Amino acid sequence: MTARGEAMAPGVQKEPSMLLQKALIGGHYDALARAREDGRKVVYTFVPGNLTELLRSFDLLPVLPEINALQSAMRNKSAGYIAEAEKHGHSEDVCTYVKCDIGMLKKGNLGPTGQPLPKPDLLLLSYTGCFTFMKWFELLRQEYDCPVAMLHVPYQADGVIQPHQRDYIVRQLRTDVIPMLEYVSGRRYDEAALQERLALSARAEDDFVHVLESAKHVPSPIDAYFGGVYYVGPIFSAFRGTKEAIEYYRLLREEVDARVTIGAGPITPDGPMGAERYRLVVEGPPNWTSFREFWKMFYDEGAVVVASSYTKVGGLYDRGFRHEPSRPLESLADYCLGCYTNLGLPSRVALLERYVRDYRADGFVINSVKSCNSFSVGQLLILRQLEERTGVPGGFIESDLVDPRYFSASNIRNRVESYLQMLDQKRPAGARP
Amino acid sequence: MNTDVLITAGIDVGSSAVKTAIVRHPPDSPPEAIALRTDRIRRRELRKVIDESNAAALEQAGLSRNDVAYVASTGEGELVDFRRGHFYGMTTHARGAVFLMPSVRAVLDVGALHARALRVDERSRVLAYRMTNQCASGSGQFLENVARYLGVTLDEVGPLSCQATDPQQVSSICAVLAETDVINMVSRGISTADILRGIHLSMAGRYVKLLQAVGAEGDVLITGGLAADEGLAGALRDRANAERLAITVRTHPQSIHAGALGAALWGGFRHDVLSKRARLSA
Amino acid sequence: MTPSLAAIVARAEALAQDVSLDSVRAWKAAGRQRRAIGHMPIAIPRELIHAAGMLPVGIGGGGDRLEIIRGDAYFQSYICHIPRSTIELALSGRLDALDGMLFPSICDVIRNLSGMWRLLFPDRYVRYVDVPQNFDPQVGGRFWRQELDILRADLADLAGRAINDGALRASVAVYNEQRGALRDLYEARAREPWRFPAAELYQVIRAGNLLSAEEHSRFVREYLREAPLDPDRRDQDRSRVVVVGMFCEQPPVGLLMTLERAGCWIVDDDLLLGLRWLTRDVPLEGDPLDNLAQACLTSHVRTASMYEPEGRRGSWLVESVRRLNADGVIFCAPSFCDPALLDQPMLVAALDAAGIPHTQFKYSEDTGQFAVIREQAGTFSDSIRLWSQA
Amino acid sequence: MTVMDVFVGIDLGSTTTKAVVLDGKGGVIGRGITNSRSNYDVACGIARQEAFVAARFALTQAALAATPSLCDRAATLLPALSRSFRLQQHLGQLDLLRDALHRVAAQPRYQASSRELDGSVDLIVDTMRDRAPAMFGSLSVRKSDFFRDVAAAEYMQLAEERAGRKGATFDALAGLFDAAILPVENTAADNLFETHIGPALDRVLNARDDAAMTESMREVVTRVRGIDFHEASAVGTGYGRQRLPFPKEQIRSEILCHGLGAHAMFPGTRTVLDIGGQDTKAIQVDPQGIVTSFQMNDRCAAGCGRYLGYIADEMNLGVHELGPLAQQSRCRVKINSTCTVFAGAELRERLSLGQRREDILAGLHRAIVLRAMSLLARSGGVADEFTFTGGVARNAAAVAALTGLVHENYGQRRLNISPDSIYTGALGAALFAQRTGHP
Ligand SMILES: Nc1ncnc2c1ncn2[C@@H]1O[C@H](COP(=O)(O)OP(=O)(O)O)[C@@H](O)[C@H]1O
Ligand SMILES: Nc1ncnc2c1ncn2[C@@H]1O[C@H](COP(=O)(O)OP(=O)(O)O)[C@@H](O)[C@H]1O
Ligand code: SF4
Ligand code: SF4
Ligand code: SF4
Repeated sequence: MTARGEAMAPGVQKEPSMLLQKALIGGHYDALARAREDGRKVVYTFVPGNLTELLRSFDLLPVLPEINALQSAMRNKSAGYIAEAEKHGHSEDVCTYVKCDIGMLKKGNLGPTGQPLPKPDLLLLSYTGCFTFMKWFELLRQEYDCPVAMLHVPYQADGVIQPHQRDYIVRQLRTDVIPMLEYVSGRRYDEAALQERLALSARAEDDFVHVLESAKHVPSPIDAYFGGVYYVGPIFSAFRGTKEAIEYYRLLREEVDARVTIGAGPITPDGPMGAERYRLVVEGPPNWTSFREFWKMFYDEGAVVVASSYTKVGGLYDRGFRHEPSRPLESLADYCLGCYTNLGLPSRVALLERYVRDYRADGFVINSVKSCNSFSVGQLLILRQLEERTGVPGGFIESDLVDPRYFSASNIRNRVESYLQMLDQKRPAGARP
Repeated sequence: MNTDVLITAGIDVGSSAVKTAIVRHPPDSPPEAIALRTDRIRRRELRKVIDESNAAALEQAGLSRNDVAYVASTGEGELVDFRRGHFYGMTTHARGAVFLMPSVRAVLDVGALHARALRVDERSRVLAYRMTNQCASGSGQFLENVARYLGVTLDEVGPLSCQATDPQQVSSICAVLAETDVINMVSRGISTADILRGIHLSMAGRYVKLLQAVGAEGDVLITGGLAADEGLAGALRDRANAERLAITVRTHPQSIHAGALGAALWGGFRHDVLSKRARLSA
Repeated sequence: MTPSLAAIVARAEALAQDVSLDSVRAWKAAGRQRRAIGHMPIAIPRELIHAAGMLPVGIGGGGDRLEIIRGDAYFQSYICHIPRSTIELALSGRLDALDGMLFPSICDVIRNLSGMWRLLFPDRYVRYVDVPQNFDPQVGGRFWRQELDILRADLADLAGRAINDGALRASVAVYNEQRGALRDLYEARAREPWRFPAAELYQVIRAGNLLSAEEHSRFVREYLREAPLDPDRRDQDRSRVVVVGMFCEQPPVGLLMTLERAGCWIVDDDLLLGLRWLTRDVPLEGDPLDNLAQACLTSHVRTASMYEPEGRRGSWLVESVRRLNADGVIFCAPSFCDPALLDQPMLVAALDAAGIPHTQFKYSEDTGQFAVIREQAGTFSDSIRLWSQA
Repeated sequence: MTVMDVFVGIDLGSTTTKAVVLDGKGGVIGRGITNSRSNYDVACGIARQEAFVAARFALTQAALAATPSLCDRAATLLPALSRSFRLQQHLGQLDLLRDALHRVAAQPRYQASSRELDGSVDLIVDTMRDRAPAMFGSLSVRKSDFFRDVAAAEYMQLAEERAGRKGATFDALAGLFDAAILPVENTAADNLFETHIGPALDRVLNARDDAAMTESMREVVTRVRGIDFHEASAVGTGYGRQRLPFPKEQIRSEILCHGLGAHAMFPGTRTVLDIGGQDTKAIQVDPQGIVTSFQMNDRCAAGCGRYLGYIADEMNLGVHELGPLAQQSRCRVKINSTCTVFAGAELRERLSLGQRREDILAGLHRAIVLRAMSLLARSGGVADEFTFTGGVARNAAAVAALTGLVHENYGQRRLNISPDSIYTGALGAALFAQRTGHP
């Protein structure tokens, strides 16, 4: 979800927003390492459907285990963690985020930055868009023996939020989640504080959407997938509802606008990207263990991702959703319901179809990860449906999130290469190179 | 021969060889193996191989069929129609291994199609196990195929592998497609020893994972068809060191027969239980 | 085997292999305007379908005989087998007898499968049935009742007739009867497993996926009466095991036979939970839909797909092992089944703490090679047998 | 000297390497194939050379056909010439083999018996030489096009006959061959048209041919020999394409090449299935031969040609014998193992249970075809027309099983199989070469 600016080749100039993003995320790990000293309480929760504003309003620090897992993978630590978890009886077949997290815990719970992670005071099981979440925190509960608050978010099978679904979430917030947060933090629920946070969120969300939509320009100033994972970092994790996030997205917006003005493309780990040759939409999460190598397969060929579904797992802001101070709990409920993996397949297809058209994509690629049934089941049908609806050919890659055993570089390169050559061949004569 | 002493036989039917053990159980000293055989099947009729193996083992022990009080089968033992009981492979390998080497606390049984890691206690009870699944990558058969392509016999594999100076990684994991890699290596002039070591190392990599998964510690005995392959044992030591797995890889000249021995030993145990029962009911 | 038992077994076998739903077609043809609604393995209130005069049909995959031709087109290799066989059945027209399909929330695979159904069969009725994971009557209960209201209205639409409380109450009674028969069968089997070979028992129960509840209750009762009369079935020196993990994709019968041949008596399992979802009868007095909704919150089977608010996942397993006087537990889960496989470490920890032996392996509904499973189960039962005497 | 522009496509497959030569107008004038089991560069060189040889034969034929005085005689002469040429080539390789065998026999591990071995080797190779003309006779059918296969079969048979009890045992002789054949394959034999065609022609022209005709014949051959092929452009593809000595722009994905090649052979093609040695591809193409979607399997041997190859080895059969046997089955067995190696074990087990070879084989063919069906499904199904390529398309049982399943699941489809289907990828590559070569 969020990656820190580690992937840059030496000598490549970093943009200020990159440095800030890195500092933000690093700062959060520092705060976590100090949490016990500072007397702050820690809540573990998941990215999709996270209730950061609510947690912050109780002055609680969120820990997002998915992010620890992917950060560990980018630092080549995941393989060892997964092996550790498998040694403790976790199956080879299941989501590798879970195993990476459990393995990290078993090996002393040092976070990706090498600093110790605090134990949770509460596991906030925001059960949104993925069944594995439930098992994950059930497993953690066994390790930590701490309280769990369950927030069951119903599935948007029909593509619309039904009133009884929203009502169900709000009731759970009132009767289970908020009382538990009060108990853990020792504070009363303060709706005004929450509203203030929600207002801050909405401001960052505006700039974030502006950045995502800048990819409609040709050439696109951003890579909305490989670059996008850096952009979503703050807003999908611990920084929603903070001033820092507002600052970051403002800065990012300015940089992106500046590139649009001069017609420049995205910045890659090897510096500014060469001529834009292919515009792609990508569905599915990236691979983290060989993230840079994976990205390079694309930018070396002049392929830029103009829109991705992965940058929507923490909310579909570009489809109009904003956190609303005027209906605090209801808008948190709508936020949870609207996360990408909580959408029915027909909605996902419709969304991707729009992206292909609105962002004038030459093609779309699905990166299907072994770990994630929530994302992956049905992707082959999505591929067929999109091809039919848009007339644009799709490519299909298989890899995994944080298990390097399932990233076969030669295989993936072969597929990417074949796919891009296929797009070339499809171009009407005289079209762009 | 004095047949007052209990004699049992164990027959381990594998997919590439039949192993037979005859064990004597003196009343006041530990049991001892008095005949051990391995007969490779080589596309022959299995039932015949079994009968021959048994007959030859009896001959070796100077006994006749009637001297054997309990015949126990293990492995694919359905075809041993003269058996009295059957024990499953891991049960017998554990027993055989601890019998051969009492300090053993884990067993790695490498057969033609599967490899199994077992953690056992001092009484050879299986505490945990892991098996490879339905993919033959890294199996004994794989090694056998590679040897065939390299034009070396199975007995040469181990010594050759130990002479390697610059082991070569095998890139594809598929047991069948890896042959292409092997052939390519040969044509690139890479020595047979280095190729074999590479294969051994990649197999050992898988086995170390199995051993890790069962939580193996201390002495680990390799049993099964590959038990005599020093190259594999060496590679396993290398891998275990690299993974900082606290095990000592042990080999034993008779550990190819661990399954058959284990079956014969358990046969002795069951025989006692059954006789006791018979006496009680009489 | 007595002739009547042989007939029961033959019928059960035939129904278990009826992947083309011939029996459902026959049922529909036997009356005017008859409709059938399919559903995936767990948590579906079949009473509602019944009360609308329709036939609930449990879809449990394609078994080991179905060749998958087009089903693979939609699923990567690392996804379990049941969705591909289910899609294969649908694409090949074998499920044409169904007038609608319900997908309960079992896991992400089934959840997404519901969306695939919508895309592939836009003119058929599909509904994702979101089972609550909050068991407070005012919160989860309220939500579930609202879900059921929607379902009731939809089903009434499909059936062309309203589902009134009287009809629903009558249906609940019919299903209470079936629940009772199944409970009795499981209890009898736990006492004397040799009288009810696992594969046979499984197929007799599986018939309930296709038969009407009334008929299935009779069928089960008949079996319960006949099976113990077979004089050839005798107790043997085997270990008593509880098998866990088979709640969704069903194992091939060969696997169940293999477990028994390898020296195990199965004394409890989680097969076919869709037919055994509620562990107690649903009260007949009061609002029947409220009763149904409530029963689902308070007396559903414990399984990996349902949240355990108390965090007592392992203890119920330990309790049932003790209650059934079992020697150990076999975890037998479909490959790539996240719920079952993620559940295991928690259950294992509890068993270890209680000193209960266990072993585990994976299958797929079309597994044909049982050598490895036999080896593992055999070693497991060997160790229980040999070491209990040692 | 005439200069002729040609375009070359090379498909470096895992099992075989194929080359196709196109003339300036895009017509196929030559095809060449060799075993890839050796050095990639060499394989590529040999395939190309073979294709050029074939091209020259084609040109010779065209020239003869265009000369009225020669066209009658050409009909019998040309096939004889070709056989004679092949024989010449074969003899050259036998010489190489003899040398290599002696070299191996001189190694220390054979020290004790090197004299016996040398003697046996000479005896065997002499016999092989003696028998060679018959093998290239007008009526004979060779089991394989590859020297390795042909020589191995003969050598092993002779070795078995000649094996002594001591020294030159069968095992030792077989060991020699396994070690010697690799360097032979890895030597780009001097088999150029230019060198061999002269002696070959001399051998076929006989006294009955009148001098004038002989003369004009020689003249045609000399003219063709003199043509200077100018490789206007070459494109490489296939499994090992990254290792081809070509710049990046001249390398195309095998998927695209297969699609285009299949389209060129059968313009109605919409779906292509290629089952090669180490990978299987299902490809959908549009009416222009442009790939619109594809799926491939290249990690696991089960489902690729190697699966059948492995089974053939297990049964001591040649791959070409499997299909006909399987077709004799009356009651197919369901194979339970997925893995190739396990399937091999299952085969042995079933045979030992007394099940019929052909029934088991039918099951194995069914298994590989079912995998292909699932790949096809994933690529988008089977549209009309359907073209089947790759080595396995030569297997009649696989074709029959595939046809049946396609028919049942997708309806009536026209199935195209070309005897040259193994060259599909190389043809596509050559067509790409033609596109890039022409401004
Ligand atoms: N002397 C040997 N040296 C090296 N490997 C051997 C030797 N003998 C057997 N093997 C290997 O052992 C495997 C067979 O092991 P075995 O335990 O006999 O299997 P199974 O019990 O299934 O027959 C063969 O595939 C071969 O790789
Ligand atoms: N004459 C034949 N009859 C039947 N099968 C064949 C024949 N020739 C080759 N094959 C099969 O085709 C496979 C090789 O296919 P090929 O297309 O040459 O592979 P690649 O392109 O990967 O080199 C072999 O493994 C074998 O199974
Ligand atoms: S299954 Fe997917 S959404 Fe769920 S935890 Fe794993 S990666 Fe995240
Ligand atoms: S990858 Fe190779 S060894 Fe593994 S299952 Fe496939 S064929 Fe067998
Ligand atoms: S078998 Fe497991 S993973 Fe598959 S659909 Fe059922 S519950 Fe989900």
